[in-house]
Amino acid sequence: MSEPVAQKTIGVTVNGTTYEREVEARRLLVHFIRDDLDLTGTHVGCDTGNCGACSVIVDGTLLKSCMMLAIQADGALIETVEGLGADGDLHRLQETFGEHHALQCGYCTPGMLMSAKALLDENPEPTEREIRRAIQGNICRCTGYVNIVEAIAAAAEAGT
Amino acid sequence: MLLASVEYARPRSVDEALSLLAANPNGRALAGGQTLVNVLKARIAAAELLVDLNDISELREIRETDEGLEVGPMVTYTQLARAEEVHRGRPILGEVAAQIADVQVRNRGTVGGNVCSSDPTNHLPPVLVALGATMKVAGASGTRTVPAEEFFLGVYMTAVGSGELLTGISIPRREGGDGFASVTIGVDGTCIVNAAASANGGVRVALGCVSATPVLVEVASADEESVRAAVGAAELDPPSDIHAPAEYRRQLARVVATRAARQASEAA
Amino acid sequence: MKVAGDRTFDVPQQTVWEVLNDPARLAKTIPGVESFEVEDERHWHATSNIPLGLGSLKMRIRFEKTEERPPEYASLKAKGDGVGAIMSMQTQFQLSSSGSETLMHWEADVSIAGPVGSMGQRVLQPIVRQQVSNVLDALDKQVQEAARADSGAPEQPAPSIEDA
Amino acid sequence: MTETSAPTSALVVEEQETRPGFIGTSVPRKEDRRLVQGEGVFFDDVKRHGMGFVHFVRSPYAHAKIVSVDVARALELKDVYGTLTGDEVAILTDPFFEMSVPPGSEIKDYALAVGKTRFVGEPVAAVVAATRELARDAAELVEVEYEPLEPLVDARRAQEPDAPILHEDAGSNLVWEGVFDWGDWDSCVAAADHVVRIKELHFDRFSSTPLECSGCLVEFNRGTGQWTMHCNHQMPGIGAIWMAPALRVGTDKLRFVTQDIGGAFGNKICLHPYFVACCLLARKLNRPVQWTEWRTDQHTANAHGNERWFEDTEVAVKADGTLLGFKTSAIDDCGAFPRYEPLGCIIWAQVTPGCYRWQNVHVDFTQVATNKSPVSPNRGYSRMQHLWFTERVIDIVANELGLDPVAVRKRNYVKADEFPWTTPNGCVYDSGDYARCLDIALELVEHERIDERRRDAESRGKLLGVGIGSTLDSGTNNFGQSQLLNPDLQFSGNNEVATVKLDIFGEVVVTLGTVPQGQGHETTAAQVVADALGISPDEVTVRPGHDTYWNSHAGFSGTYASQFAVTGLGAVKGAVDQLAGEIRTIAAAVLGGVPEDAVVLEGGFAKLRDNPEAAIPFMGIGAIVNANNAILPEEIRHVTLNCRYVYVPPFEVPDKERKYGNLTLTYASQIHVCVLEVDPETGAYEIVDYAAVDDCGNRIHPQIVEGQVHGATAQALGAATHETFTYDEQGNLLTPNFYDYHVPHALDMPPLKTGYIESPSPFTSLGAKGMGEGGGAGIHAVCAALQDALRPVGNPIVYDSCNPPHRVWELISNPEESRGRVAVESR
Repeated sequence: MSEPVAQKTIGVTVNGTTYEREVEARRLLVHFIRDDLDLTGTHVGCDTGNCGACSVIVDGTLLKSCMMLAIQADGALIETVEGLGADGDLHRLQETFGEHHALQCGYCTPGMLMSAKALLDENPEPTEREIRRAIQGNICRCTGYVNIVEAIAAAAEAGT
Repeated sequence: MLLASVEYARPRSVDEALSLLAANPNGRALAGGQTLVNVLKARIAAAELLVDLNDISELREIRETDEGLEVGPMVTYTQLARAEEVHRGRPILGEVAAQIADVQVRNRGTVGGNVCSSDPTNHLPPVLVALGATMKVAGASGTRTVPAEEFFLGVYMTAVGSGELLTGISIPRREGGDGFASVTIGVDGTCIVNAAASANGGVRVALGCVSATPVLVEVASADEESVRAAVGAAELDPPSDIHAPAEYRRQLARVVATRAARQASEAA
Repeated sequence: MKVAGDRTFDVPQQTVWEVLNDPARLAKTIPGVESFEVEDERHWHATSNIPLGLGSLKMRIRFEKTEERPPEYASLKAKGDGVGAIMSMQTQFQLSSSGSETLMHWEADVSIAGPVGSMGQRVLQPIVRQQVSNVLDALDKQVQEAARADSGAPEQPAPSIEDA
Repeated sequence: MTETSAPTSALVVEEQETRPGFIGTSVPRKEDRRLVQGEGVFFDDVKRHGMGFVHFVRSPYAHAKIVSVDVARALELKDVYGTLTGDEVAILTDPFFEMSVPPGSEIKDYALAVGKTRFVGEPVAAVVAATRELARDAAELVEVEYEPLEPLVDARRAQEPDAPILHEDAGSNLVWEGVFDWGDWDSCVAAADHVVRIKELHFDRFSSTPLECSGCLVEFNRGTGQWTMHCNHQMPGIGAIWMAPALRVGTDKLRFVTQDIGGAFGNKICLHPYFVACCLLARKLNRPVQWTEWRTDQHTANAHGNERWFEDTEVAVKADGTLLGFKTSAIDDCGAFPRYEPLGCIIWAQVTPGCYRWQNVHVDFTQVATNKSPVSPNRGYSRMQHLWFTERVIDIVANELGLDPVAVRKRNYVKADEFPWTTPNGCVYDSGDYARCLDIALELVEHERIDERRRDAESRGKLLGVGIGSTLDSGTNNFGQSQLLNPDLQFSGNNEVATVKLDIFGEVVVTLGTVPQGQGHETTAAQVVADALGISPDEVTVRPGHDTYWNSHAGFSGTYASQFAVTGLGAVKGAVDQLAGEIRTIAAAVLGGVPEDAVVLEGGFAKLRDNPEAAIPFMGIGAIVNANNAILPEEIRHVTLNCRYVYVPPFEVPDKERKYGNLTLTYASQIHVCVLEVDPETGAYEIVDYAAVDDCGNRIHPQIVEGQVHGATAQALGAATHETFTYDEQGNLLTPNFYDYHVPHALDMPPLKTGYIESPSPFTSLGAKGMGEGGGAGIHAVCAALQDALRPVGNPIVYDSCNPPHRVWELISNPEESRGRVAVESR
């Protein structure tokens, strides 16, 4: 029988590093990642689950970390933007985002990159429509998405 | 963004979940959290205990039976949109699930959450009503089944009483064709008005966003005139908001009803 | 937002009037009512935990009877303060007899402010209508009980939103 | 030099001449590497030991007396550090400086509501606690007793005798009013063949809603009495001018620090009330305090764009479609407090005639306060409203007189050979070719096939429409225009600062006075420096962000009003040219006392032109001046290799009486064409083709320029189709977050085709023009396309800037209502 708790010590593995922290049951995963783990690449752009700036990959599933409680992530494997590149080398999406000027202020970029990664992981050769559907849950106020869509398409080509 | 204090439990079985909910009348079942967590973030509504259903694997299954489909309430929209069983059995379910919100929400949001939150703008309530689904509601005194058209009681209110849990949704085998149409805020956005239809000789049309709960309109034939007439006869009294004055919703109801009915009869 | 309607009770007008003027009975028509206190015969207040399905909304509600013409007309003001919302309501009802039945015409003007608005205006109107009809159903029960009480029948338990 | 490109096919009209060096090429952005790795530093990423989190208690009423504020229960909560109330603020600070003349100048604006609240969401008290969640818990325990007052929501009612008054001190809801009268309206009416009358047009409230909301981490240094704000304020200069007097300190006590800012678009200029509250709390509690604004807070209580009504417009037109002039009464709604206003009451005059040659303009302009969120500058600030109006006038005139909107525009556009063009109010349009841009845009959407596409749409039950938006982005303000609002304001001209230095190991380091928010200033500044010093941009360090204590800056420093390419890069160019001169001076001496012009800078060396073997690396020159200057001849020991330059554009103080003078230096143009299809049954519509043609003179970094065009277009399309801050009659905002305030996502955006021409500005050092704000061309292109599409169904008039499906359906189902807004008097 699992007893109700108001706080709990949880363990998560983020980008390969394991962390243990005590969290209140009410703490959102995004605040846990940013404030408790100091991984500030994951951002907050709204308070209603619409903007996608907080998108991360939890146990292989792309989700918005502002609509999941940290305590629900106990034992989970989490990928954030900080884990995209490998020892200093940029992920090809990070490269093409730069090459195609797919970012201006860069605030939506981490969430956008995680959505793009999740797309390419399961669909290496997406159509433009599929790319747009994949980032529909990520709001960008700077670029009008034109160059973001191009950058993801370019990364797909580079990867195939 | 900042929730009020709340307790959390993660049961491994339906019985465990039921006893947790029975023990705390202000407890709430937490499914995908794509609505509930937002409500808690806004601190509009308070819950003392969140009973997380994500570890109850039996609620995640989609099964084909002689009668049709058995869909577990913890099945996500993504799961529904991709399941072979759904494509074979009742494809409209997958087509509609694929239109809900965005990838992240579809990955997390569940069928059970969608119907139990009973937000008038949700996609699935009218679909389940049109398809004549039945819902399994479990409680301390055992399990009862409720037809979809009796399941939705109001905004955020369903036949699932306190201490109870939705444990399954039965979708009858397809005999005719199904359809769905909506007008949304932006592409694949929140529905302003939606309609689901199931045609088999006559057509059952369920309208969403025109009342607190889906409005079922049964029409003898799926032709445009009959459907329009039937929707007119339903004397809808839809709510007004910034996206749609009541009069506009009445107009959209006629339009999406006929479009859903047309798709249904063409698919029949 | 304005809501209005008519209700018919199969009891004498005097009985309905008494229920509407009996704070104790009126209290039982408030969704999720937890406590109720009478200041004087014009002012009373309640604390309520209004069930909203996804959770509940705690509110302190103050009532003021603004006008009455026994036994057919009364108007009430209600102001509710909650964490998620601020509610204010102007309501009035008009009673008239038709044979053994009593016809009640009621009108309410409800306005809601605060974070609850931020969760989508789209649901506010249906929610208000829903709560109003719950209140009326509860009122119906109270009227029946009062009638039974008058005829010496046993009281039913106070209603709550689930069975309303 | 023209090129146009579409995502699909790139069509080249002419070859672009290539300039030597890095200017004009799309070098990789310096900012990107940190941002794509999540290693940017935004204000909310900064933490300090023992910091407390601020949560504001906000008014649920649009208009109410504050009877009492009781923080006792909040303070009882464990780990609550303290609170701040309006009463304290009224004692500890002075009201913020107001720019208006009376009555607007009488308005008292404080960091927290004092005595009464004037809009939903207005901060009434603040609580600081150990965690974000706890601060919110405590805020809920603050008991505020309100006495609700009747709210004023409709600006058109503001001056009615029975209208509720927001600011008793001002005596009425009027903030500012003035008459703008240029040319000769009466005689132009007399000369007109037609007078077209338009009863009312409405430009809606919306904002750019930058994805990062506002906030700051404030530290107070008790020893020096100085505050450090790690924040995302986009215009620290004006921030300090507001905050310092209110806090009763000198501006040097306020240190603004920004690195990366998640978009601003003008919406992060009016943060001073929040920042002052945080400064007071940091001092009172003797600990760092951190405030993060949530999305719903930002929508309800921070920065809205100006809402504007245009009443009883008259347009004087010749039979051939020549536009002689217009007359209108504008009512501008600035919300509960003016703050940056009433500047919006004059900023529009930078583009008085739009892209057109009309000479006679009469505008009665009134700005009023209402019980809504205060406004603040918003991308396209104040010009966008006016340009939308001028474009609406063009299409309504064309529609009512049966003229072709393309022909009317071409007839009335300022012609390419007429630049520099002086407008009726003395502004000087520097360069451009609007008609050519229009031709390119029409070509991009295959305008010659439009009838064919109309028929095809009809066959599918759809109504196809095509619409044009032609706007201007006026860049580099002459702040002298503020004197046209308030003769006592001692503002005029403009300035910007940059420093470029050569350090001891030969590093080239640049600081900017600006506060970038995604415009790539680090990159473009490096391009300018690289070309001047003969090195590559990779060898140039540009310090990111802004720090008042290390970036040299001037009174008008900041990132706003489309001016970096002119003022920012103008300053960089000035500073680096100085540095290049100093390097030559040292090299000439060290390389044997040759004349300075014998020295060239190339590949990180100073060389003799005639004998490249004789060369000294920048490192050597840096070392000599910084660490070995005894070897230098006396007369050049003053050289520091640390050069500061202040760019000051050539402006004069405008004529206050006539409201006449040049108000901005450069005018970039945007010509957009939108093709859309309407579903007549639902009013829903889809943009099926879209072209944006931009002319911002010489482009320093084409990719960045095009990115700005994309972004400005997306914001315009959002504003045209969905984005609006709608209030109910109680003054509740009905679109307080992204639930109901729908901003375009990737599926909403149509494929954009872009093109450009380059008309170099004769007035700027690099021939570049400010750009990036855009003029809101897309807003009008959609309105015009809708009006064109709906012609077959009753020919309704599109009178609002925002047209969601329900409004389109209302136009279709009741065209008479909008038709009733226009009348033509023909002589």
